[in-house]
Amino acid sequence: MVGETLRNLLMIAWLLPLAGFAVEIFGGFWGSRKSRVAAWMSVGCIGVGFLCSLSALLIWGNSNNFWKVTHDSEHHAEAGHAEAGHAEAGHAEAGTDQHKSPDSVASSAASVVLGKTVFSGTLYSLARFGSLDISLDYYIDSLTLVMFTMVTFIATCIHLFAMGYMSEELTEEFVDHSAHLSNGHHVHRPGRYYRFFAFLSLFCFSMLGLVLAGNIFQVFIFWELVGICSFLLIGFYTERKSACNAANKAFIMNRVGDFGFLIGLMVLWTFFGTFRFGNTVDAKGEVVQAGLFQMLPRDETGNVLRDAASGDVKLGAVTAAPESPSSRTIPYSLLVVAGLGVFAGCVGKSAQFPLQTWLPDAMEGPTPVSALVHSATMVAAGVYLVGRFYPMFVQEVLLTIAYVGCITLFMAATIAMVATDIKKVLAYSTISQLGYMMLGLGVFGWGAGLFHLITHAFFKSLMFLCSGSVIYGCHHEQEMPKMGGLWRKMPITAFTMLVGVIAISGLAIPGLVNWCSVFAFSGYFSKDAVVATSLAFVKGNPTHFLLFIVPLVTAGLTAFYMFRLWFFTFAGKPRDQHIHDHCHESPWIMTGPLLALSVFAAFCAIGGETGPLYRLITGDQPAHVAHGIAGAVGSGELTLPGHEAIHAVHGTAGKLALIAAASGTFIAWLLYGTTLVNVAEIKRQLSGLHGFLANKWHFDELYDGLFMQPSHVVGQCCVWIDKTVFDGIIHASAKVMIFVSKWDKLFDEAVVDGFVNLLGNSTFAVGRSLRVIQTGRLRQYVMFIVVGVVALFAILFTTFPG
Amino acid sequence: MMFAAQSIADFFQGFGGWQYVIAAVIHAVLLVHVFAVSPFAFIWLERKVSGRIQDRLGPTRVGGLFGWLQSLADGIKLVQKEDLCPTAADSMLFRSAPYIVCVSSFAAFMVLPFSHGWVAVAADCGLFIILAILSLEVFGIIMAGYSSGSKWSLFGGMREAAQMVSYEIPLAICALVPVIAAGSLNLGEVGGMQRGWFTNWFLFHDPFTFIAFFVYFVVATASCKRAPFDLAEAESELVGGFHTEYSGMRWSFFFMGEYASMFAVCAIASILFLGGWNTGLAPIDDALYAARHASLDGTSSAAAMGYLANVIGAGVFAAKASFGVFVQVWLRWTLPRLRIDQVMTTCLKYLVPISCFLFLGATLWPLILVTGMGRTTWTSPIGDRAAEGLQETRDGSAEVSAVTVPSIEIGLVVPAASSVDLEGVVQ
Amino acid sequence: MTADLNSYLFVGAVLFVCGVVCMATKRNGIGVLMGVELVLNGANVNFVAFARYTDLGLDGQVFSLFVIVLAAAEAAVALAIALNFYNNHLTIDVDRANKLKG
Amino acid sequence: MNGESFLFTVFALATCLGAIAVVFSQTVVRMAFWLVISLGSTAALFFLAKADFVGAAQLLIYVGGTLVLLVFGVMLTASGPYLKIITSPGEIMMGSCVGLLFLFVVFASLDGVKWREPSVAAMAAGNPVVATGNTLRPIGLSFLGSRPDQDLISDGDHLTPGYLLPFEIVSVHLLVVLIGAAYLARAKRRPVGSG
Repeated sequence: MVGETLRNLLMIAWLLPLAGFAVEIFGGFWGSRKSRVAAWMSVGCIGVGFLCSLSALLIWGNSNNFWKVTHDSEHHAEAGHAEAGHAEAGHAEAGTDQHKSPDSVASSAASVVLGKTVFSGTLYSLARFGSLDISLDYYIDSLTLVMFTMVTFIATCIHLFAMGYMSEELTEEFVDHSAHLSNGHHVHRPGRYYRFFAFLSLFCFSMLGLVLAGNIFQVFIFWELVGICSFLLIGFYTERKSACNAANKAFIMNRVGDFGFLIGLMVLWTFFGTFRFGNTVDAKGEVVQAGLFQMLPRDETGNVLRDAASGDVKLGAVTAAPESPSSRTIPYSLLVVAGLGVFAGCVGKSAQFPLQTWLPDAMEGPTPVSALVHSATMVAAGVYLVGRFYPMFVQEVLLTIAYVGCITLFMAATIAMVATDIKKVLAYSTISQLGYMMLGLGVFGWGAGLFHLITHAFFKSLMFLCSGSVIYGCHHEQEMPKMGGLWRKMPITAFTMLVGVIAISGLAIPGLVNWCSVFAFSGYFSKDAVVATSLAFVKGNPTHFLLFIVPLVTAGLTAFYMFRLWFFTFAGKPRDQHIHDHCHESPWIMTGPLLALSVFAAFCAIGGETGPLYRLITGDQPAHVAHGIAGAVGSGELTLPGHEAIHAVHGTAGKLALIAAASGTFIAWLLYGTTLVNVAEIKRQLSGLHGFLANKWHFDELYDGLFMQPSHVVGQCCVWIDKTVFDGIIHASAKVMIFVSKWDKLFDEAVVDGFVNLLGNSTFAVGRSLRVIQTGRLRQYVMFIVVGVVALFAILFTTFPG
Repeated sequence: MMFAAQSIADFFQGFGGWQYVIAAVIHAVLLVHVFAVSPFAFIWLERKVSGRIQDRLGPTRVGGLFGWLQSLADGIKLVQKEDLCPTAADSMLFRSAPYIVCVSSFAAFMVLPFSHGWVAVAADCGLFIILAILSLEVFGIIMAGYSSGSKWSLFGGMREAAQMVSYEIPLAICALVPVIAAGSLNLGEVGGMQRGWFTNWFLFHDPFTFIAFFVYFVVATASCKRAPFDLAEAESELVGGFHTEYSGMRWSFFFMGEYASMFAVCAIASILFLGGWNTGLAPIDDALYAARHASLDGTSSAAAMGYLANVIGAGVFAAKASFGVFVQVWLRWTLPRLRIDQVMTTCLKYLVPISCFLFLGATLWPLILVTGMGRTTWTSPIGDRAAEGLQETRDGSAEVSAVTVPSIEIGLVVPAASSVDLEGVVQ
Repeated sequence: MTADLNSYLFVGAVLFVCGVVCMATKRNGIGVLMGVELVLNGANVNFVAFARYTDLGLDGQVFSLFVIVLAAAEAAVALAIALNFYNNHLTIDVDRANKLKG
Repeated sequence: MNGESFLFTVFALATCLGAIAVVFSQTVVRMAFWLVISLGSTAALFFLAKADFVGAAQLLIYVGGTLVLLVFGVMLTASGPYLKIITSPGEIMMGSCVGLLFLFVVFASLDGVKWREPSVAAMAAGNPVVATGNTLRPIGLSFLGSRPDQDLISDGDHLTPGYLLPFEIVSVHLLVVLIGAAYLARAKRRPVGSG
């Protein structure tokens, strides 16, 4: 029952934006371009979706007695962990399908048990190719619900914000000052207000579909839909060449990742025979086909079961039928390939190294798009998928994820330090934070990574909206060096931006409130969790010490560039008097969402790892996460930390991170908040480094040299071959043909034409002679008939006498 | 009288010897003579009526009661006249045309029942035959008009052709309206069905037959080219129309034919609408009916009674038809002649649609009655009368249709040729 | 000459041949039409004779009825054609209708 | 020679002579006159052959309708009084010869027909329904779709279908012809001199 209710609520939340899109896309035909109907419709759809998601979350909590025990969270977190461990052995065959396992039910009477409340099933079967069932499934666990609520809430806020931000499009003739025609004039075009909201609705539909998806193929479909929406929205100002290029870049970069994703899908299909996450059950509740997550059983150390002789990984029972022994195996290397393939898709989508370059360029889209698509949701989809697909990852993959995240977070943070475009700073900050999430996931901090995903979504969307508000107020000026001192002009924006900056920097005041060890905004808790996990990981595997050092340092860098941004923009004296004079605070429809988001950015993670949000996220965490994975002794394999290991280093990591953040903040204040230090002088002294960073580590040039130039060379070669070899062959054959056809012509004219002419002439002659009897006289025709009949009879009589 | 003899149809069928031929010739001669004489009566009638209408005495000089010898004198004069044939005429056609007119008019009497069973040819499709034969008359007139070699005649002939071809349509349709009510084309049967009070006449059968009677009478007047539809003669415009060049007996043949066809159409009207030989008074009709039946017993007195009853019937019938002729005469001297375009307009734009409407109404009438009143007729059920009429026909006619039984279904007679398979067929 | 099947058929044959010859010799368009009518009547005589003198039943009579009806229709159309022809050529001589001469 | 044979002879001769006269008449109205004689005699032959409805239809439609129409057409298309469009005597001779040849062929084939022996007696008797004459009602029933003449003489319960559909088709056909003829014959003013 609960499963069906949740499914229906989430389906409403999921499909409403699609209905909205279907109506809104015709807004230009049905209504005036000055009408806000499309926007209100869009807001209504996603708002109702938020309400549905929220009520689904509440229902889920009620059904698990979640809300009653928040005051005693510590105990139950422990109980939940214990229970999860207990259920581990029965995980493979018991299934998680729409019913709690018996022991869970039994224990939930005594105390709350989390982790066994996954609902999955099939919505609609699209097609069946042999045993491959392409269908729309759903897979609802606590992570799904949290993601739904987060996405719909942020999307609602951003929709509202966008109603104000995009109001310039409410015109029959919009003048795009950034796009030029060949004659130097600005582009004039009809406003596209309705279209923007239609695209936003389509995007929400795609993102929610991705979160709800119950099989990896469906994930892929919505993954691509999200990519298309991103393409459409980045290229919203399609007349601007930069926007077009950015849209293309984002799309193509994602395709590179999706190529890996497809390889992963193929491997999975080949060896597992299903795409579904959850079990497939028939009408009687019998498991027909085990889901992906149930087919990879792990031993008590958390490692996958491996065949002793070949090293292949044993798969769990494919079906519940007893006669099919669980004898299927998959080579360990291919399991790694599958994991890396799926992760490759996530790299593209989440803009990880080395596919990170599209995201800064994607800032060409309108700022609400940047906020929604490129900070809070779409790029989070990669992280989400890594989290969702966690049971399928083995240690090598996780290590790759960790290193990729590590490289990304550091590189992006360094670029962010020198960027001057307010949106670019935020974009690199986003990449950096996504790196944190990946790192957290890679070092076995499943909860930590996803925790950071949620908190980051709130404060990064907040900051993007704030930057949007600034840009709107400053009439589309994005360069920070031209701003400054804006907090007087736009106090609400400045204040909410400060909340976001503090949140992302991870500043905290230790021991302020007694029931919580520190008072801090959300960013502190989540980043602390990531850093703590990495510390625990490094303790287990000292060779990978960089995985702790780099994020710690980058925590300081984060604080530095974020406060740099804030000081640059809002504090100090106005650098460009013209802009300062004309800027103004945004209307309520834009500041309202800012305030709402700032509350969540500040307090959503309250309580840290014992708070409600974290427990909600980890409610259905994969079973092997809690205890970590012990590598075989002396084998050089990774040892992944369990909850106890992480908990042990939590205090240390928190203090280190706080110190790093505080020092970063201090340096930022020193450089940009005061006039004590001449920033330009520092920049000049470090011009080499600064140039390197300002050019984004020369990645664009690198890719140009690595891929573009070779492509050009190959292309040149092809052209040469084409022109000389193929054209030569063709010309030669043409000459031969001409020669042959000359002889053919002679034959044609003499023989064929002669025959045809003879035939024609003889026919003509016969017709000419027969023409005589065609007198055109009716009476003679009658006579002919009579004579013919008589003749016929005469012949008959003579032939058959009697 | 000649009708007591066996019919010519009987003669056709028989294998007897020459006596039948002789009998046929005798009766044909009698028939022709009776109807050669009757036009004289009608001519006299016309003269007297026109005289009275024009407020004068009419013929009185020749003698006889009311001057009846006038017609005889006319006849003698015509016989005496020279039989002219214009040089411009096509003499063969010119000479033969009056015969066609005369023969076709008189041939119509062949299927006309004068009383119960007194009919020369008791054909099932009697009405059809009589209409067909009457339609031949026009050919003679066209012939006469064309062959006279005179433009007056040609115009008359062409007018007649156009008029007749047009008026035949409403004539046939109007005649079919009572036929729908009766369910038979056999004039003897139709007449027999109307026995009883005059409400049983088809004139009063339903509103459509009532209207149809008057439409029929108008159309019949036109089809006899009687005034006000006498465009073919139109003596004030075309001198004499188609008979301008004729004289003597050939001229009189045209008029004998005209009066004969007047009588024929009025006789059809009286059979179809006015009860035929039935008086319209139930006690008298029933008595006559009983007398006719009794004649089958074979005794001479009964046969004489039956014969007498038939004579009375024939008299009633002749009286009704003659009254119709009188009305036509009356109309001639009352109404002015129409123009040719008015004649055609009257027919094609008014009479044809009206008659089609009447036809449709007559077919729907039983349905209307059943749904509206819950009964099939508003007079006495026609099924019973149909049965009696058939019985009467069968008794009276020597020629008995071997396989004819009535079948009654919602007030309409469904005629059936097969008594054996009828049930299966109908169902 | 007794009235039996063959006698009727002979009469029909005479009518038919006369019709054909009429069609073949008459230059007047209306005359040609009359020839057609004769031909149709020859066929009708045969139909009726077969209905009477064989056990075929009513088929012959019904067919001859259809022939009569269709002949009337044909006459109406043919007459309309003849009138058109007359309007166009100021004569009814069918020999003038030789546009299809080869 | 009984009465029927006598009458048959008379009317058959009238029919044939009328038809021959049609062929050899020169003016079209005379042709029409002889045609009336011929067709009227044909109607009489129909009456003799117990087909009184067909005979009446022949009289009404052919003689009363079609021929009047034809004569009407003659009058409308006559460019002068007693219009004669003379056929050359050679053509007439040739037509007559060919016609005679044709007639001979038909007669020869008629003579050559060997009627099936068992059916000769049945032929003489004819169909019982038709032989009794007065075929109006059987014809009407056959237009409604049942065939009393066949059903009476057939063994068993086999029923023969009638002519309902052809009847309906013919009625529609007549309507079409009516419209078509009206369309064709409507007056079209011909430009003067373009003859």
